[in-house]
Amino acid sequence: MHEAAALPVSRRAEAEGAVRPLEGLGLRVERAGRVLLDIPELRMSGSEITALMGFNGSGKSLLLRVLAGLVQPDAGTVLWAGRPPGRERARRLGFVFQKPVLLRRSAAANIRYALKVAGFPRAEIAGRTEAALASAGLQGLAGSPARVLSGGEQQRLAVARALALEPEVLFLDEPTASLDPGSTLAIEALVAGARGRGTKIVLVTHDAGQARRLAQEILFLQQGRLVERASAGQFFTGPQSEAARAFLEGRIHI
Amino acid sequence: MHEAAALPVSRRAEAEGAVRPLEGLGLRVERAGRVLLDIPELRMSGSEITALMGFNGSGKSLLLRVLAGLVQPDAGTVLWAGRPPGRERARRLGFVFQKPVLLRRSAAANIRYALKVAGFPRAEIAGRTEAALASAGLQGLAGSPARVLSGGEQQRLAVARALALEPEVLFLDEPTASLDPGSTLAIEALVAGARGRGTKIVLVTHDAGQARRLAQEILFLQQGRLVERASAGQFFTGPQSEAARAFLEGRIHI
Amino acid sequence: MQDFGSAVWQALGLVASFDRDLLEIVLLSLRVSLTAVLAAGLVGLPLGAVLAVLRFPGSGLLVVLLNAMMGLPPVVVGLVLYLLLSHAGVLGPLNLLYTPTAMIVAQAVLVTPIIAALARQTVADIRGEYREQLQVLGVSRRTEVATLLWDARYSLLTAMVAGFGRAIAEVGAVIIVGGNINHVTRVMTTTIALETSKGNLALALGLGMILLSLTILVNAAVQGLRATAARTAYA
Amino acid sequence: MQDFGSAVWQALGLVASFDRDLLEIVLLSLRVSLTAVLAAGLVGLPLGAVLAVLRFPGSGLLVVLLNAMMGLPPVVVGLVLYLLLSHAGVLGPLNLLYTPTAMIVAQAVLVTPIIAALARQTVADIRGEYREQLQVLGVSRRTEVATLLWDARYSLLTAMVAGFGRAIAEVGAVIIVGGNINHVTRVMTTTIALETSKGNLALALGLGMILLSLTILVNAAVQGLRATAARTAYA
Amino acid sequence: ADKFIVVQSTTSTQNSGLLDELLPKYTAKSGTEVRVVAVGTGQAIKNAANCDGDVLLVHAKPAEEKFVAEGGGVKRFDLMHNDFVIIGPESDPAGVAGMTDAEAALKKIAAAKAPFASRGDESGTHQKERSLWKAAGVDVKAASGDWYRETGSGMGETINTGVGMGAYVLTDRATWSAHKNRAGYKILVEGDKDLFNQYGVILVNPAKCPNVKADLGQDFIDWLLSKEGQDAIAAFRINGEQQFFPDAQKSAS
Ligand SMILES: Nc1ncnc2c1ncn2[C@@H]1O[C@H](COP(=O)(O)OP(=O)(O)OP(=O)(O)O)[C@@H](O)[C@H]1O
Ligand SMILES: Nc1ncnc2c1ncn2[C@@H]1O[C@H](COP(=O)(O)OP(=O)(O)OP(=O)(O)O)[C@@H](O)[C@H]1O
Ligand SMILES: [Mg+2]
Ligand SMILES: [Mg+2]
Ligand SMILES: O=S(=O)([O-])[O-]
Repeated sequence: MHEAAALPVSRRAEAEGAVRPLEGLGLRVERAGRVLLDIPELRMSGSEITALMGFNGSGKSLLLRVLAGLVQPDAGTVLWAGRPPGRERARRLGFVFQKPVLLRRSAAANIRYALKVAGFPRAEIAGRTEAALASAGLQGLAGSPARVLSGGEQQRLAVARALALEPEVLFLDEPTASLDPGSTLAIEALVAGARGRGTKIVLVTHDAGQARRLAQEILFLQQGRLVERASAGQFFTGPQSEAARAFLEGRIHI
Repeated sequence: MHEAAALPVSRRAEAEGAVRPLEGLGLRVERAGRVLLDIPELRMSGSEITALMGFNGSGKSLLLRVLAGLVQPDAGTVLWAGRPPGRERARRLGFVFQKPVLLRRSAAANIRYALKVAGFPRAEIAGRTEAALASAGLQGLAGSPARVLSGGEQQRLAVARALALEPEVLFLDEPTASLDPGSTLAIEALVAGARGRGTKIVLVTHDAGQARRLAQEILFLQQGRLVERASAGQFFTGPQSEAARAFLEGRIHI
Repeated sequence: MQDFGSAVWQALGLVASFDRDLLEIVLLSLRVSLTAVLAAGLVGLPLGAVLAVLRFPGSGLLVVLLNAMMGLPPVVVGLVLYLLLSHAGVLGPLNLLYTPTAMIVAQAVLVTPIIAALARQTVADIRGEYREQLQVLGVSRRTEVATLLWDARYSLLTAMVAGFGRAIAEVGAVIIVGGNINHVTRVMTTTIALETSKGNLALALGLGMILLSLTILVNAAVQGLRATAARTAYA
Repeated sequence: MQDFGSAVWQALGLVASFDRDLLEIVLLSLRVSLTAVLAAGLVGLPLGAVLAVLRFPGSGLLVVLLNAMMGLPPVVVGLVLYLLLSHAGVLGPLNLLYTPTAMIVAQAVLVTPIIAALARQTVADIRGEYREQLQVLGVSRRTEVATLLWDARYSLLTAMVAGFGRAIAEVGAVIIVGGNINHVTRVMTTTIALETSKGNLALALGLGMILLSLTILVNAAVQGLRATAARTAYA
Repeated sequence: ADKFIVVQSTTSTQNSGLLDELLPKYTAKSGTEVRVVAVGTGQAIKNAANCDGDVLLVHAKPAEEKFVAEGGGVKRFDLMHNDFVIIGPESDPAGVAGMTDAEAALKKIAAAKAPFASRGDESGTHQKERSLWKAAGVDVKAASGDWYRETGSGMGETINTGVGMGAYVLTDRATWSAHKNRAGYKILVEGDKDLFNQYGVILVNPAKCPNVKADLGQDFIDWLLSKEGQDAIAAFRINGEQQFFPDAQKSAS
């Protein structure tokens, strides 16, 4: 198993842009009497792209929400660089939901809004918006209402919006599920670029190829439990758990 | 190019379950001054699975809506078995949207509702609902509110609901985009089974593997225009248009 | 200013003394307004939903009219009903003038457009999400209306509650068709108007407080219902 | 029954004769009610949105109270304001009693809870969709409220229109704090009440028709604005 | 005019049209605008007691005298009188038409259990009606909700209601004369000296209410009591019939 370097977490380290691990301790979420998440210990490297994989309903999206502080777990704590992610952390957070949520504004206005809220200097906003749209191939649709864009265009817009914020931590929930093959590769390149600039990325994907191309670390969930944690190389060549093997072989689980 | 057998369309032929072609003549849709769809002639075989492919925003979802009668084109006519699809056709139609729409009810109630509306005999509804849920691996979630299901579970529920209606024509808009590999194969098997029972299926997908596994006929759209129509074998081995080649090679389009 | 303090005392005193006349008035208020709101909901909710669902020539105009009818002046509604129900009117033979039934009708007329207009907006909002799905299921207009109403039920409660507020607080229409007749058609608001005209401002205020407390109780009951109602399968 | 026909004639006659007094009354009605609704919207929309956004101990109770306040009886509001604004009251020195300003305040008090309660529901509905996205963007509560109000603006118009209907049709509160003084605080509804008490039922009805036509015009203008408003980027 | 006073008044003076006739004359002469707030008797006195008016003009003598005695007003002047009448439907189920004895007429109405609409609002009119019932020895309280119907509203509204239910109504003559919703109703009983209806006018006490425009208010009262004002009152006609009879010479009480 791959182990992220244990870090003495300090403001200094943070300020220097050192790697920031993402941790979860004793995470537990129950709803309607069903245990949806039960992860005694979770540790992600701070510098790599971590892919979260697992069957539908295994709790990937829920875990992302818990890690991002959107869902308060019934038990357990989440630590970003050793500290619980407070409200002020939102400015350092990027999140692309499985179902992108776009405001009732134009594509460009959606990005402008996010930049403004994040406190980017007024003078930079127009330029950054334009660049973000172009990076996602949406130049031509800048003025279109975001909510009439095609499914794939919406997803690209959501990714572009999250990346435009240059977050420290970026959660991507199946960000290319609706993209055509070329767009998928283009978005992957953007994601890899963000990692290069020091963003910690957690990616949910069902696309083994994508995980292999992008991730260094794989977490495999089954029924809300973390059943495997491995480096990408190890995971795709020799998965340890029967569930992960079944998953990768596309064995019929339902 | 593959040509669907030209059919003398008649009520008799319909009653006998003969193949029913899907046609579009002079279809044109404009919005906000942009031409979104411009297809002088469209003809799909009545017995095969037709895959619609194309870059994001090329008009696939829009074309499905036009064919299903959900969007009235600015010009042109749609013919199902030679006749425009009227309101009464709804009972013969299945449609899975790119973003599934589930009612604020339990998973089971969503299927029951559809069956009731379609006029299935009361006595059969419980049994059919159970079978549909099981086919999509959702037995355990029958009573869960549909809208708290995971993204993949929701998509499976939407597919199960459409298939439960045993429609004559079934439109599937990226029905496995959020599914894990095993579920994807399972759903593909269900779709293939429906075709075996005589359902005409039009499938939008970005997954070339899926198109190859399921479809006999491929339509390739680019910027609202039909640029290629071919049998699956022909399309994947030697696409005629430059756009389709770029698409299949995953060339960066954005 | 001592009127405020005095009002509180009078209200408490009235409630404590459990005045028979007051009880009669309170019960009639509740009976009239709750019945009127139920009737208005029975008409207004489907009407609003139908207007949200159907597009036909003139439907835009109808929506404008409906929205405008939220501003029906109670006195005018009262007058029209008075003219219809009076002995000289076409409905005179029904002998409904100066009965609680006439008051119920008046309030229902006032409240129906409110519930319908608010329901139209609420249903239109949820319909944005449901429309195409219901269409592909081949749902009839009638079923579509029923489905949208059912699935928006928790939001629609606010429309009903707004209608109830309008009804229970209303005085102009009920005083004309009810006549504010002691022991027959006297309700809280007409009593308050009467005490005001007598210059019994503190008593009027005290009655107002009682009325408001009643309204709060009704709302709390509705809210409680909403919260405890099996929200299973609703998300 | 001839009163209806007679009412139509009187209404037409009044409009045709372009009565100066009538014009004055109509303009005051519009001025008072439009101002009151704008003021109520300024307070009620953010208030409703804040209640939709914030959860705190007692927020459920506050929602119940707000919903109940849609049933504030106009006479009671009028009385309370009267006692405050009266020369014997704490605000007496402002000399606002029997002025249009007092009427505006009275209507605003009545209408604010209506707009707030309806806005709360509308904003809560759209927030179900936006909440998590705004949270990950690190939006402050204040910005969240502003964003939700802005993005729900077309639906919120219905709340504003409901408030306007309530205000323009209202008589109980304005007659107490305005006094229905000829040429000073006489509005359409108080005129209708006055004519009714004089037994001029046809004239009262005719005035009611004119009032309703006005309300329809205002609603049509709002609807027109909504339709022609650049709906770009809104879908 | 920027000079104005507020008069708290009951509805009969306004609804009958009397004030519409008087006030422009006074304003033309004095340059003072007179703003009338017409409400129920009790409310008018209460408003005046709260200093929300400069002049009080009502018709409930005992209440007016109490108001002055408590320091709310400076002085009460008789201004004018008219009379009360009993109106009823043409069918006249109790057969009181033409009677001049109010007490007897009420007795007949009670005996016939014919519907009677009472204002039931403690107004001057209502107080007069109650004293008549008392004199007639009828316990109307027991009949309330049955044939005796307390409408709890103003004079005009009570007439509307009475007309709507075919009930007898006691009203001041002026309000009835100006009332348009008559539906075949007629004055059935009139002329009893018990049906006398005295109006008074009072300046609100500036010693208690510093905001009161005592000079302007007193000037208005003086004018009403002057020959000019009294003549104007006498000149007011509805359908050619005099409605109010000036009687200021009896002076203050
Ligand atoms: N109402 C509208 N107004 C303006 N543009 C629209 C409207 N509806 C759709 N479009 C545009 O039409 C184009 C085609 O949309 P469509 O959803 O059909 O694409 P698609 O081929 O399904 O794409 P994807 O693969 O992303 O799902 C998109 O560029 C979209 O922005
Ligand atoms: N509020 C809730 N109440 C009950 N069950 C819930 C609730 N929220 C989520 N669930 C359940 O929790 C499970 C995990 O959901 P989650 O969305 O995390 O799955 P996922 O791994 O992201 O799946 P997918 O691959 O389909 O996106 C699902 O089975 C879902 O039905
Ligand atoms: Mg998920
Ligand atoms: Mg699409
Ligand atoms: O003065 S009255 O209000 O009794 O007409």
